[in-house]
Amino acid sequence: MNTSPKAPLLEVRDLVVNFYTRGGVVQASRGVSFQVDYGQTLGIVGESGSGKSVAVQAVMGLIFNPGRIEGGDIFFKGRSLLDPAGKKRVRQVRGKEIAMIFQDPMTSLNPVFTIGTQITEVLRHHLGMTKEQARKRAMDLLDMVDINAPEKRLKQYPHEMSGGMRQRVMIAMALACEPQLIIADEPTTALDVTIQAQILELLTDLQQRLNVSVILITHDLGVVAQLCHRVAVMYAGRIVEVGDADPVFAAPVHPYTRGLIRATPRLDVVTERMVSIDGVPPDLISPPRGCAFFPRCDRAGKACSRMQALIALGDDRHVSCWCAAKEVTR
Amino acid sequence: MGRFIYRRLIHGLIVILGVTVIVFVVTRMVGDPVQVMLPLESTPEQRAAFEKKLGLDRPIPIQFVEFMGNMARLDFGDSLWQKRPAMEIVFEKLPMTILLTAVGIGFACVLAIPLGIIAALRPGGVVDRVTVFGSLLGLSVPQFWLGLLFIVVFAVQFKILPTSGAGTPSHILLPALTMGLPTLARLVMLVRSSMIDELNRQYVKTSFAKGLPFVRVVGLHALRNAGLPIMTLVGWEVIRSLAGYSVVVETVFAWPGIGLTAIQAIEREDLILIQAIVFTAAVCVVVINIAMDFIYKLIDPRLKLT
Amino acid sequence: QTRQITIALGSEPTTLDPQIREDGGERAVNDNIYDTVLTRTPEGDLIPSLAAQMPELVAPDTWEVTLRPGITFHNGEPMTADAVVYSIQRVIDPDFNSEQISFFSTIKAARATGDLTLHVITDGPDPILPSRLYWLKVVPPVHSKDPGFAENPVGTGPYRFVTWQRGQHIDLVRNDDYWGDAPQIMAVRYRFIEEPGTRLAGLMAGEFDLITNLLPEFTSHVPKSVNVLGLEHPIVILNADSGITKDPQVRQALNLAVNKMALANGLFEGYAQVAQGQLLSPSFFGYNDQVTAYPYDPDRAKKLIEAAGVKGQTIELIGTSGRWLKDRDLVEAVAGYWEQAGLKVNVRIFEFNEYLNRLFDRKTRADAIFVVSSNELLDADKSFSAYYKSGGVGASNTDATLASLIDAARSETDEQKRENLYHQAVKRAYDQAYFVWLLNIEDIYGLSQRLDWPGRVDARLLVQEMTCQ
Amino acid sequence: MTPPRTDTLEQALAENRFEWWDSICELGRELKRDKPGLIGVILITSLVLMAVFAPYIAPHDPAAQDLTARLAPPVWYDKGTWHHMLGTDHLGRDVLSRAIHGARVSLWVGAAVVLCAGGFGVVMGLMAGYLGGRTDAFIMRWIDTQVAFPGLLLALIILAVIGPSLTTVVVVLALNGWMVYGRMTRSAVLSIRQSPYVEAAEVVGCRWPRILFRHILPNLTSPLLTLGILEFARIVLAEAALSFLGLGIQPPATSWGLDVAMGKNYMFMAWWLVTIPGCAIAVTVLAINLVASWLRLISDPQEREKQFARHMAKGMRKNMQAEIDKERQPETS
Amino acid sequence: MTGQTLEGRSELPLVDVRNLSVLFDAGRAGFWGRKRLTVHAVENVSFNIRPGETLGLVGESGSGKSTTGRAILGRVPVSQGHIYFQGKEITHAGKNRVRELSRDMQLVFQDPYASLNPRMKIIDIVAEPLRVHGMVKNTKAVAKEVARLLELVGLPPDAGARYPHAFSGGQRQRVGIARALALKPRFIVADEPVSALDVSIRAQVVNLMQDLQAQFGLSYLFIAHDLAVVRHISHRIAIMYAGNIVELAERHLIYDSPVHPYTRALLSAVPVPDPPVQRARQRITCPGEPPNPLNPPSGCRFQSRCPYVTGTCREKSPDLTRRRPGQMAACWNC
Ligand SMILES: Nc1ncnc2c1ncn2[C@@H]1O[C@H](COP(=O)(O)OP(=O)(O)OP(=O)(O)O)[C@@H](O)[C@H]1O
Ligand SMILES: Nc1ncnc2c1ncn2[C@@H]1O[C@H](COP(=O)(O)OP(=O)(O)OP(=O)(O)O)[C@@H](O)[C@H]1O
Ligand SMILES: [Mg+2]
Ligand SMILES: [Mg+2]
Repeated sequence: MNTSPKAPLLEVRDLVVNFYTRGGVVQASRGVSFQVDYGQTLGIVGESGSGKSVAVQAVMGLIFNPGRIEGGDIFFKGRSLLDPAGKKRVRQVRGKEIAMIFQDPMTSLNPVFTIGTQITEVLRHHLGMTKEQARKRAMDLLDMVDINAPEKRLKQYPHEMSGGMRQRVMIAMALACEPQLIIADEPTTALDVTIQAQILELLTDLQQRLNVSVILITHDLGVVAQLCHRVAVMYAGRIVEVGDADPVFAAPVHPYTRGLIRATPRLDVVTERMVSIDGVPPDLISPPRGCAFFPRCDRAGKACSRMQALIALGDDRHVSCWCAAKEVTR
Repeated sequence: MGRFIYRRLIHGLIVILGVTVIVFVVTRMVGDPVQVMLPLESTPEQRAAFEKKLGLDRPIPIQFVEFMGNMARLDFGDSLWQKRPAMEIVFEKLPMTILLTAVGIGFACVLAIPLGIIAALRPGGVVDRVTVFGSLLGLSVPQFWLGLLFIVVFAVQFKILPTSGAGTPSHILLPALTMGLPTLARLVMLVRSSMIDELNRQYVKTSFAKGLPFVRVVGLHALRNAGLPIMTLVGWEVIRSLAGYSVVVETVFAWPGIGLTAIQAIEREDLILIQAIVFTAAVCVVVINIAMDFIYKLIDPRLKLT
Repeated sequence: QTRQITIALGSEPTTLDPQIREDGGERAVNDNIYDTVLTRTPEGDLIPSLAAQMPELVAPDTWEVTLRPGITFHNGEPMTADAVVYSIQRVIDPDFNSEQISFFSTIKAARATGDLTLHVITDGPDPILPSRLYWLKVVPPVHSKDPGFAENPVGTGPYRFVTWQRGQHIDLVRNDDYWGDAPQIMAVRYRFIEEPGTRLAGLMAGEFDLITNLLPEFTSHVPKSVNVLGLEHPIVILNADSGITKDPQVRQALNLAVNKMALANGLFEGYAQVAQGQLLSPSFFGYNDQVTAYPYDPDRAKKLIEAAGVKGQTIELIGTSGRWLKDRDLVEAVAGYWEQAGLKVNVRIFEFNEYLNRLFDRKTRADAIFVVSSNELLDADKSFSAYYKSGGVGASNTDATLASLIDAARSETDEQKRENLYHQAVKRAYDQAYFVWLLNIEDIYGLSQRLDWPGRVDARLLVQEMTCQ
Repeated sequence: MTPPRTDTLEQALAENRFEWWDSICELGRELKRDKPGLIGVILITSLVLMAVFAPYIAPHDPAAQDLTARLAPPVWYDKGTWHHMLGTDHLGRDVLSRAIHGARVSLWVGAAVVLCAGGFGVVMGLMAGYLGGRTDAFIMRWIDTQVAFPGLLLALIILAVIGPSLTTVVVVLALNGWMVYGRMTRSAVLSIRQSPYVEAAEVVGCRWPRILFRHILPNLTSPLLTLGILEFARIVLAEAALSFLGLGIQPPATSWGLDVAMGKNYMFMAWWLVTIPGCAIAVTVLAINLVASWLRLISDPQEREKQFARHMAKGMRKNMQAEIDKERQPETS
Repeated sequence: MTGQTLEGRSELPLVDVRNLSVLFDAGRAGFWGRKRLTVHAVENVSFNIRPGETLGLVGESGSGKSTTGRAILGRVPVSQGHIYFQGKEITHAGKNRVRELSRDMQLVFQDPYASLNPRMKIIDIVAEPLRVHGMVKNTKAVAKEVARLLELVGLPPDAGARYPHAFSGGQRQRVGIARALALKPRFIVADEPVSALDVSIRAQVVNLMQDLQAQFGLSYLFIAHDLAVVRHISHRIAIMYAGNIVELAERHLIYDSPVHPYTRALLSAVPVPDPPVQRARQRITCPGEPPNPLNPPSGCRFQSRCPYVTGTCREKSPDLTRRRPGQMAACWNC
């Protein structure tokens, strides 16, 4: 799959993550593969519960108790994070070379420590800065994410800030060690529209200025459209379509991608009735065999119920759909 | 803030007032202290004289007014039993109970926090199950029985610790252990469950994602957040033992604390001493409660004291 | 070894002023610090102590006491007639409000007649004044005015006070200047343990050398034990004025129905004697050895009950629990025997306060009240005027004859005559069966291996009589 | 996972009529997985049965004294007899029979106190939570004040004054313990009241009794049940402690605490006198606690998941893995 | 029906809200707690809804949308202003009146998970309004009526025998709608009914609501926090900001020619799912955050974030004034 001579920044290969719950084994990630190049922004979209967060948390080594990584491999700068030595590497890498921004800025910050403490502890731990150095740097960082009066802010507690502010603090914290990859898991979902716009603007700006790679997870195709070079669409623990953003949006191949794009309401085009994808996403405890989308798909054929395909369409674009394959080959 | 302090103080006063009124009413309902205090064969004249001396012959309302006045001056009068100021006795015994409580609960805290954390790290693991079962067992064993058991084993069988009384540091070991064990059990359970809660919080994931070392995440970030319920329980335990729950342990080990004195006073129907003890206990409870609120504030910046 | 012993007491003294309180803890300590004017041999005979000889009756209401010369208090104050007079005046002063007043209630005044002689003037003839003087601890006139006296006792006794750590212990050391025989034990520590079990544990753990009130069952488990016939007599007061117990036949039947021997041997494991139909021990003044216990004769009891026509009727028996050794058990056992004799027994165990209300209730006397009488004067007067004499706090009869016998004895100074009167009183009460006399309980002490002590009938813990290896 | 499809609602309802039985079976299955919980339930059941049928089970009258057979040791000692299997006490009463009858008092006091305190507390909590305003303020102040009382001391005094008996013990313990229920009920009512489904009921026009009893109370049952059971354990211990201090159950009634108190004087020669009732208390309380912690577990979904994960991780993982692998087969082919 | 303009219809409005203000007590502040805090949740809001019409109410979190809806339903005390329903004033309706009104006015909730009692079967949930209003006689009638309602919202009839946990979010939302419809109301407040749903099923609920409107002539107050969703269902749209309505207009006017700078910012904040278009879009970001509702600024509430702010804005708060037919806005500068 990996054709470029130079190893990509991050490569996830056939990642399998299962959660052992009372109801059964939740197959949250059923062979997810994607890669992110230096300086690139990858958007991962999909419905709730499709396994987006699980996939990136696996990268960060944040799959805890009921969950287990049970297959596949993750390479960061060409080196595995899952092999026996990987555990140690993960610990060195996370927070320093890979940073993460979570969805809910309300709960992602520790409520009993000041913003200052929470930013400086990263700097002091990873970069061994002194207290004073770390404080200076923290002020710079807050400045970078457009928080004014940083000196005052450092002494505040999370509950004294608004949601937007907190998300900015999270971003500042992520940028602290100048990471090469930032994983943003729905950074704007919990925010108001206008604040969301501000944060997206900030992210775009920072990404371009610092040339970091970003993985952006979202439900909202609009957000991907604004920010991402590449887009991966996830459904039921798998990536069903991946490719450069423009062609995917312009000509979605997988019926799910198409449905998703059509279901997303647009302000610039007047449509009479809203379009939805019928049915509900499958239960990941017992996902249907073959293509998981097949029960909701209007073009499903016999082959769909038997097996899954991953078909390369050129231009680094892949889709997992039999019908699409037929179309393409025709 | 000011409003908070002021309201807490008012509430504290109400509590103390309520307690004293109840105690007053209850102790005046006691059949007749005079009878118990004097020997069996004493004459009615002796009884009458004694009653007069205690002021028990006057109407209840007058007794009450006088009582409240004296209380405000911390003067409860002389203990009937010990024939010296009741407050003097209380001040003599209270430090012993405080000492016992401090050692007992201190020991419980020192053990409970690491135990609880270790159990919380792998909920359902062997360590966890052993800890939980141990705690349940600790909660189930009656203190008085445990105390007797300790005496039999450590003092009588092995003769390594004294059976009872106070004085040397070795005297405090068994009573403190008995006192601390149920507390330890409760604390372990609480530390465990609140640590499990905290470890599932999003900010713990954030902290791990920041690359912070495990010890820092668990021991600092999570523990500090779990601190509030833990503090609450510790406060409760202190309150409980000062509010009379030390009675059992003190009785078993003849520990000369306020609990033992209370039960002796009750047995001897020394109503003056009873009043003084209950009053002091109420004040302790109120003071600790207020102190706890301030400690909460220190731990959790989200709390506004209003 | 250091010859230092530890004694565990059931209760801590509330004061160490020897003249205020009437409590066992205080007495146990002060008996060793202070001397009394008279004392008793371990068998209970009165002998001089601070007095050089037995007091003499110089007038019907005046006793002369002559003291031993050359005795000083621990702080150097001389022990003279003035000190004794002072001590007497102190304890009988109504403002001083001593609880021991009942021991000295007949003393009107005291007067020094010389350096070492004094007169004690009583309120009418008082034959038992010597017994009363046995209770008089002599305090130092100067030091006792010190406000700290109650916490820093000074006496003439074989041991002097060292410290009192409230709630923990009291320490005494040997008084090397003691006027009498030098005690063998160098130092004593008193500890206060309310729980008998804990006390026993301490003895078994080797922490204590002497514990009081050892349960009979444990005599074989402690290193050593000592038992002496004590001062306590459990009895049942029968109401001779009303109810089914009005009939003397019934009262006798109730006596005959109880197997006292079984109680002594079963419940008390032999550490009690059957009371010989009187509220006195053999060592007490007034004991009538002509009177013996009603035998255990259930058949006769049954017949008497039937003859009286009260078979199947209900008798109320009142008792309390936890106040005296095995009080409840005794009540229930007695009730069991009475049931066997053909009565229905309504046992009512009251909490002590309520129990006292019933005991002292002069208007409606219950059929039967269980009580334990304790007589520290070792003289019939005390128990008789409380329980035998009509109108006494615990009396349930209106027997004028009996009352006049007791009154006569009270003011009879001739010992022989007085004893005679008591013998008559004992006999009369016995014939009328005003009580069910149960037992005379023995005091049992637990001793460590190294301690030796024969025990005393008056239950005093005199360390000077103990020896330690 | 999916129940059988039926055509009409009535049919579906009819088919689900016995679902309570299913849920009991489900509970049973849960219990089988949780060994400590199972042990607890079995112990409690047998204790309750023992208490109920005490007169038939106990070999002797617990109050029957036999002064000739005092302090007999249990059967495994040389001097022990089968007649008194666990020996006799200082009055020659049968220890086993007393222990069996003691269960009655302990469980009865526990149940009575929990019912009284729980009933009163829940009513107060419901009132405070639902009526709000002054009622709420008043009740909460009251609770705060009473919580700050040195409860045990007051209880001891009251007991000493009124005179201890079964009833006074129950009353005093209930008076001392209702606040927990009140507080919990109130806070639960407040939080459930805020919940959209209660608002929905209000919008739909339900009157408050209906909301209270149909919407709020059913959602309170499981936390209240757990609390009640935990309190039960506490009360059993408290009664024992009071009896031990001589302020609880009075003879001739029996209670484990009382037996320990009576037996402690004989601790060194007849260890069984304190040990058997002491163990009885410990076992009872332990059993109750085990049940409570199991209940808490099954009523807390998060905890429940964790528990399950452990279970899975132990053995079933391999099977599951095999299944998953099987499923993935066609893809690779 | 959709897309049809209702402008000019002379019908009596079904719901008429005039100068509505809702204030909440929010405790006290200051060292001695002397200062009482008041949340100005809704201030001086006026609008009306005609029969068969949907008014979309859009605004950021905390702008007072839910409070407005709840005020109409009589669930929060109104501080000022008047509310009329079918011409009758219901501003301070008593408890009984509110209960009666609940036959005509219903609420659909945002959170499909929390709004159904987990301990009740679907049939009991849906039948509850019928029962409390005594509209059904026996269990048979209940089953029949519930089956009808379930069918109406597109759920299988046997769904009634199950508990809420057996359903997905979208299905639960349908149950919620069925419950709201049980009493055959004329007006429904839908408080963000689709915000918690996934994009792929959002349309199902919106379409269902539209169909029901057509079928029964319902009126909706449809609350949402972004403009993309309301577009399809609303006839008119009101934009709320910090307790005020800043713009109220026919749907197409809002999207095609917005007047208020906040409306414009809101519009540009919603990204278009088309990369070239979105990248090329002229984006207006308004900096800063909404004012603190405890202590709103005097004058225009939007002043701190408005690019066109002038002195007047800081002094006086603008009223909603008519800008063109079917469009009103509250702004001094546009
Ligand atoms: N800790 C966990 N325990 C059990 N199941 C889990 C856990 N975490 C995730 N899952 C399951 O894994 C699946 C994928 O979850 P994930 O969080 O990756 O979804 P997502 O795509 O991020 O959804 P969302 O958009 O809602 O965040 C879900 O079905 C979820 O139930
Ligand atoms: N019961 C209440 N007591 C006090 N303040 C309240 C209450 N209800 C709402 N508020 C406050 O009123 C303001 C408006 O709340 P409202 O719920 O109407 O906003 P909203 O626009 O619906 O927001 P969201 O999009 O988050 O639902 C908020 O600041 C909120 O904090
Ligand atoms: Mg996610
Ligand atoms: Mg809202």
